[in-house]
Amino acid sequence: MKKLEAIIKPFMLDSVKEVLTGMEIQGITVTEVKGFGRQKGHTELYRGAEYTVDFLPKVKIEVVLKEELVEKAIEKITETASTGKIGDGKIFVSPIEEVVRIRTGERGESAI
Amino acid sequence: MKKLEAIIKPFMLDSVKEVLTGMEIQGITVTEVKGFGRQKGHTELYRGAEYTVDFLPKVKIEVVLKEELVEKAIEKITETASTGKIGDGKIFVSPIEEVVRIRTGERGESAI
Amino acid sequence: MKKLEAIIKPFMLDSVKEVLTGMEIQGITVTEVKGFGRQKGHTELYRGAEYTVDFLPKVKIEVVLKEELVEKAIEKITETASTGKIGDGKIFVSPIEEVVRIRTGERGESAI
Amino acid sequence: MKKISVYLFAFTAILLLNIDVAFAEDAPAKIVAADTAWMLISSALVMLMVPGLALFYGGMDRGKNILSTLMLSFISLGVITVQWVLFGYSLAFGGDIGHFIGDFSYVALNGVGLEPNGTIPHQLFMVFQMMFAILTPALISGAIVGRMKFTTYIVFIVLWSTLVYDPLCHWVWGGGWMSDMGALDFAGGLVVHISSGVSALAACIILGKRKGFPREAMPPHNLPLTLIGAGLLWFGWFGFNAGSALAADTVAVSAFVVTQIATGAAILGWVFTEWIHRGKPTFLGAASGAVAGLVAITPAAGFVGPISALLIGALAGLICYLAVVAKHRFGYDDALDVFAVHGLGGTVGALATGLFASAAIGGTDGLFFGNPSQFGTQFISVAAAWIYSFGVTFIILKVLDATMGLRVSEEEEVTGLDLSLHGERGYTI
Amino acid sequence: MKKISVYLFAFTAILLLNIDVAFAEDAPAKIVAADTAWMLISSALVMLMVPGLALFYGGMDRGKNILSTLMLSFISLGVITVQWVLFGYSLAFGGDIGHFIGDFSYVALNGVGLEPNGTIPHQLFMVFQMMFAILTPALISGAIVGRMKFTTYIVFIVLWSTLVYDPLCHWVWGGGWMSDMGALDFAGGLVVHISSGVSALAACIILGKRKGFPREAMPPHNLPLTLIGAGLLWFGWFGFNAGSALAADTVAVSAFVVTQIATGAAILGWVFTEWIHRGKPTFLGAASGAVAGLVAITPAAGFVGPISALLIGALAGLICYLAVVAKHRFGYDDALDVFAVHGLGGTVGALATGLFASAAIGGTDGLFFGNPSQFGTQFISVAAAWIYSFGVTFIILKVLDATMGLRVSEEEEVTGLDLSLHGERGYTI
Amino acid sequence: MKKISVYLFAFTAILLLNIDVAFAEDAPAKIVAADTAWMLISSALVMLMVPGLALFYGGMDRGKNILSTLMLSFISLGVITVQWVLFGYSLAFGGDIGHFIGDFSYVALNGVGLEPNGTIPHQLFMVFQMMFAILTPALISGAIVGRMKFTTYIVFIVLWSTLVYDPLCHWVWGGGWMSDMGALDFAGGLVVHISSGVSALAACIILGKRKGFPREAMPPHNLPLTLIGAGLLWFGWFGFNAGSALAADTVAVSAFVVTQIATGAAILGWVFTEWIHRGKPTFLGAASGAVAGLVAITPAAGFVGPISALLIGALAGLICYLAVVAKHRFGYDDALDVFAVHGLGGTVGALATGLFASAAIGGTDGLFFGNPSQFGTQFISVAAAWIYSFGVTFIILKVLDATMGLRVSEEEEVTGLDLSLHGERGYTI
Ligand SMILES: Nc1ncnc2c1ncn2[C@@H]1O[C@H](COP(=O)(O)OP(=O)(O)O)[C@@H](O)[C@H]1O
Ligand SMILES: Nc1ncnc2c1ncn2[C@@H]1O[C@H](COP(=O)(O)OP(=O)(O)O)[C@@H](O)[C@H]1O
Ligand SMILES: Nc1ncnc2c1ncn2[C@@H]1O[C@H](COP(=O)(O)OP(=O)(O)O)[C@@H](O)[C@H]1O
Repeated sequence: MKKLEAIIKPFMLDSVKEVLTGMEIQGITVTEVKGFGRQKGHTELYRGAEYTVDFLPKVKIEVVLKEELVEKAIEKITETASTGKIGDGKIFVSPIEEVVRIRTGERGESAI
Repeated sequence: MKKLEAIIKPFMLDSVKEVLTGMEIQGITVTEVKGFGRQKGHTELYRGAEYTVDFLPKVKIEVVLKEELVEKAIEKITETASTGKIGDGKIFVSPIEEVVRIRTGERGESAI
Repeated sequence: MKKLEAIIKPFMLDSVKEVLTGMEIQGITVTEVKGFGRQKGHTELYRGAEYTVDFLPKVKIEVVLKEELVEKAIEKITETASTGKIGDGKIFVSPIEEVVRIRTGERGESAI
Repeated sequence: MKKISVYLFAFTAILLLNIDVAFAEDAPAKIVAADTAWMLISSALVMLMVPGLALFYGGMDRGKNILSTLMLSFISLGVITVQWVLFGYSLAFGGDIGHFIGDFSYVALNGVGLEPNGTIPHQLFMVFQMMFAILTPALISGAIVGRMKFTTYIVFIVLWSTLVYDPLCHWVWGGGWMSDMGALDFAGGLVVHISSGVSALAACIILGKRKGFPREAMPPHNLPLTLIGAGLLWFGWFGFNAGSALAADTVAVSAFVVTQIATGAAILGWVFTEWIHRGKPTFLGAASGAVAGLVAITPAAGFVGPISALLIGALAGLICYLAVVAKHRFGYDDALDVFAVHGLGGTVGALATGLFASAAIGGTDGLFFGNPSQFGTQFISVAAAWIYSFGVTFIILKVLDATMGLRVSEEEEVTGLDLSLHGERGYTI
Repeated sequence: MKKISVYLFAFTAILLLNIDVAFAEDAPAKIVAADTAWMLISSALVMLMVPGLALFYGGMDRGKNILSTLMLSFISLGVITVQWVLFGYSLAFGGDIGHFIGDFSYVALNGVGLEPNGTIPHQLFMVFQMMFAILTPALISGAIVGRMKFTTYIVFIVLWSTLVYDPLCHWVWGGGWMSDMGALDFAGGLVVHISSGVSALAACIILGKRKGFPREAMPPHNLPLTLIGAGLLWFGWFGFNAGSALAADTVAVSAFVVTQIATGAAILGWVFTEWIHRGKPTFLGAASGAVAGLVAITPAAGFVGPISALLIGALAGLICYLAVVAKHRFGYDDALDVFAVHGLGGTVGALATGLFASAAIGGTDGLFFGNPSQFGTQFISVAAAWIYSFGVTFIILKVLDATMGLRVSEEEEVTGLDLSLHGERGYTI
Repeated sequence: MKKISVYLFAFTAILLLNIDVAFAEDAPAKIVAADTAWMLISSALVMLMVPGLALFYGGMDRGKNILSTLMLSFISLGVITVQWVLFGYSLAFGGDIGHFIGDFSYVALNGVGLEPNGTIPHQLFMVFQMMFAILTPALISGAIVGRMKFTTYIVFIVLWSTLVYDPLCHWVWGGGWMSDMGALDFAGGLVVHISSGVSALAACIILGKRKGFPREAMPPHNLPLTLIGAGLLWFGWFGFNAGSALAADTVAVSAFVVTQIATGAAILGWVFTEWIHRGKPTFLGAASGAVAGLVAITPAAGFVGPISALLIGALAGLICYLAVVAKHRFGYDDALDVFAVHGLGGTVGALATGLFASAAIGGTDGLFFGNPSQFGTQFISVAAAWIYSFGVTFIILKVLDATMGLRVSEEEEVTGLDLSLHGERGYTI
């Protein structure tokens, strides 16, 4: 089992959620994060003073899924969340050794 | 060393924290997240219009711990956070290769 | 590729960001979290009643980077974020199997 | 003849002048524009206290119940406005029946027109009093936030207003037995604060504690809202207290001045007591102290002088703080401390009126000015207001519990009433 | 001789007394301090409605546009204050030209001094009216939040004020054709609410929908702000309606009382309709109902009695709720429902004035009191206000669209106007 | 004989009538109800400015200090109310000692009763002035938020009020040397704004910068709060300025009107300057501009006409914006720009009064109306207020620094004062 962490632009959340649920993916966890990267921040004004805000609002989507779904999910997310502009974000894939469904105590792939 | 990520219902946080600290677990990191899963969202009203909110407030608990504690922690969390109702959440287990305590620079299990 | 997760004190964020970008690190994702650990919480007052707040505001910094940068990054973060006082936080290192840049579809180290 | 005609004329002229003067001073039958202006704005000020109260309470409650808490106050502006028009005003101020309640002569505001009532139009008096009637049940809501059924709450405030507020109002201001007895209650220490505060105690005992209380911390979710509320309450209270003079006269000025002084002193009373007790001066303490001071001076305004007000205020801050702390001993869950602040604050004020009242200010002396009997009168009226409010509220709620049910389900409570009862959330920031 | 001198004296004395009395009662040329006091505070109250409106709207909008939404109201306090001083007041209240518009006699407040205008100084009348002129364009802003260019908006409100508000104001209150015709509009049902509400409809049609509407949910981001706004609006509205009597007299009292009653009833009207329709009583519904009631009673205040007000309010709550629901059928994106609440609420009120007006209250009877022609007059004035407002607003916006452009870029809209237009964010908590 | 008696009578009658008239117009010894009504509400309005200020400041500060910032203003309502009752009023308005300070005749409000003082009861004058005394130290707090010890702050405002405010107030309004000299300060440009603004400068220099300033960005944490504050300030300012007429007369109207006009113009002055300078019109700029305009018109209201007010406002917006920008050159950390807005805004207003004052409005001409000496007088009074305020504040703070300490520990500052000093947090959403 793998975990996909996709850092995307906030307004892409709904579309990405839709393509994922369109696959056999049943669960998603979303966190509001702030990102710093190649995309420049913006300047804000405060009584005539200008200051730079480096961190931009991003959304992190975490999905744990079976190995066989990984490639397809990456593809779908990439397709959907890409605007072609810098700052579209990243997907990180990492190993998950065990999954437990709290309600039932089920383990492994059936618990996803 | 392993990381447990438990996505649970927000009002379970205090109880879960208690059982974990009741074991030899000394540190916990908590994040407010929004979850989407088998549990249905709810409808909200806005001036006579009804709309569905898919994402439900959840809490993510992250604990890094020694391998030998993993099973017990899973058990305790499962026991405590389960209401038997859909949406109780998941536990994900993943490998941690190194831990560093910033204050002292200590590494490995003693740094947890 | 590895992921470093550093849980640090909030007011250290700017300095840590600076040392990381001073290395070849191009991207960082930041989350506001609440931490529970050896560091005691504080008491708050509510109309003459005192109650303890266990969870302290912390910041989680996530950086995905090439293996060869890991040691240096750990060192820099440890140096910068350490005040010598309890509660300075932890760094967790975990494996990342794949990285995808959403904008271009690039994979692997070049996508970081 | 000429002589006579001269005298006659002089007499007539003097008579005319006298009539004119008399007219201005005594005649109840002439509208004075300045008094009308002052009572218009005073009525508006008291209305503003209702959203003020909503915010004061809302900020102290948890975020998942914020809208529900605001709603408990706000809906009173709808429900009691209509109740008052239809029959509430009549019960309170209609023709006296047995010194206990008004008759139905003013039902649907029949006969309540623009003719003078004192120096202001009758409808203006009616609407000023309406604002008090709206505010009072809203005060109770602070005790029962987070767990009461909204439907039952609406029925409750209609019944409570009809069976508790309207009679009490009649007793004190509508020509009932308390005014006969000479009890002093300038702007509603008994009618508004003791009635709501003691009823709040009954309500939170019957309703039971919020799930998790007192184990779980329930810190205020947005204290800047509470400041806005406190500010608007204070501002509006000038209309409440100084408006109760029903004229822009020296009584109004005196009431205004002591209101300000007592409130300032009560801030210090609460904050310093807490500072000594807990080691820190809290912002919520300052805001709470202000409200405690406003409550305590309410019955006394118009009867006491500035230095008495200073003492009453400081005392109210101290006592209400101690009452809030003591709550935890007794174990009832008066969520936002309505009993401690309004019930006890009102009691402090009503009794203090019997001590500090000075004939030089409002025509009646209290114990400290040589008239101990006034303290006795005040004591009786306070006791009566406590017993009546507690008893009738208890019965109303027991009946509602048996018929409609008082509490929401546990799941609704845990989810938060905003979502479960109103289908809304306070914040989507 | 002596006799005569005595009579002469008596006569003179009586004459003097009479003059004095006449002076107080009839002469239009003397400033009355009580009326001045009331109109000063009323003017301040109407000013407060502008920040009140900003908050009412701001709380309902999304967090990324909160400052932008506040700004659309707040900037009107700058722009229209200056417009009104320079020429707006003159266009509305200067010497009549063809019953359509005022002349330039009062440009730069030339000739608008402290001499009496009725029983208050002329400048006081001017500043009271200024507050109305400021508020009205701000009302429109609720329809177009989240997508309009700020520069264009500023030009728009100057043009709209000059070409729509000032003429309408002249027609109704400045001696224009509507007042000649006998149309009743006590405090601005036509001038303020229909004009802004119908113009809002035109504006949101021309401007187009917000990106994502209606697919994407756009829930209110901070409803406690909306409560603060509703509270301040209600409070300020007492100055708006009762202040429109221009004196602290019984007309003001009557207007005040019906304002309170209609608003209370409208809360219930909206909340219960929604409760039946959707199964839950919402807080936003209560706040919206209050505003609907305030709007609907605006033209009727001063002309109708308390029970009529109760009916008008309840009806307004019901109708405005249904209108808000119906919006989704028609597909325009009136973001914060300005048309439904102000356009239709104002229409309900203006027509209801033709039904419920009673000569016993304000000198004119409506249909229900035996004078059907008044309803006809009201209908004509409503129709004219609709057509004129819609038409002129349509033309202004089409011209601005062609010249300056109306909408921000898609990226600016997605980012949120706070950051993209103002370089600020509402919250950094 | 008869003849004589007739004449005698006629004479007496006429005398009586004359007295009556004289009474109404000139005699200082009769309370006028309309003036009382206006001053009651004006006093309430100025009180409301204190929570308004708290919110205005609070919204601009960082979230970790929100309650602390609110508290600095709010506590003044407690502390200065008591100070004013006990001796502050006496120092300011007691019998004159050497044109410098009042004596102790009014200590504990001894002798301050309900008898007329002008056309209002003495206590009403006292309480109206009390509100000014409360607001002024709270204004200073904006400069020192986030780093001052609360205990020291309380001692500071008592000392400052006693040693700076009360004397200055006496100089200008209590019969001191500035009023002798003919300096014009209608509602407190010198007494309130220059005194607090210049003292704020002294305070932030002595106190030092906030940790991290100016390297670290410290953006406002909740600008909607700032809007609420600005709205309440503006609303309350009508009581502050128009109430300073102490009567509901044409002077009050004139002061009201120019207050509105200058404020509107100042919004535009600030916003357009910023727009040109930084490319974007900010919401905070609009709110700040409003306050700058209100400050600048404060000394001038009652003395200048509408078009002068338009110019003064626009100028104030422009100058205060530039001053805020210039701050960064000088390097002191006036956190919320009290010096730029109140110190310089008040100075602009006080000097502009010497330019724009017109005898036709307030009885005195300024330079532009042919009386250059008035500008000189204004200049001297401004200079004196600057020097006195800066000097005495400097000494007070140096003494407090040496005795109690001024600053919190670095850890407390980093944690935030809400938690470290008050044991509370603003938000738990
Ligand atoms: N190495 C990294 N580790 C963690 N997060 C990263 C990393 N690189 C990028 N991110 C996240 O992805 C977001 C987008 O990255 P950015 O460099 O701006 O654009 P792009 O993805 O188009 O190259 C960043 O804001 C940050 O949140
Ligand atoms: N595959 C998944 N990946 C990430 N998070 C998940 C996944 N499945 C569930 N979750 C998280 O767990 C929560 C509970 O899941 P849900 O399907 O509603 O109920 P249950 O855990 O009882 O099956 C979700 O709201 C979501 O936050
Ligand atoms: N085992 C752990 N798992 C997850 N997070 C931890 C763990 N231990 C510590 N933390 C995080 O690190 C923070 C600091 O830890 P703490 O024990 O207070 O101090 P120190 O790092 O100095 O030992 C905690 O607040 C928590 O967020």
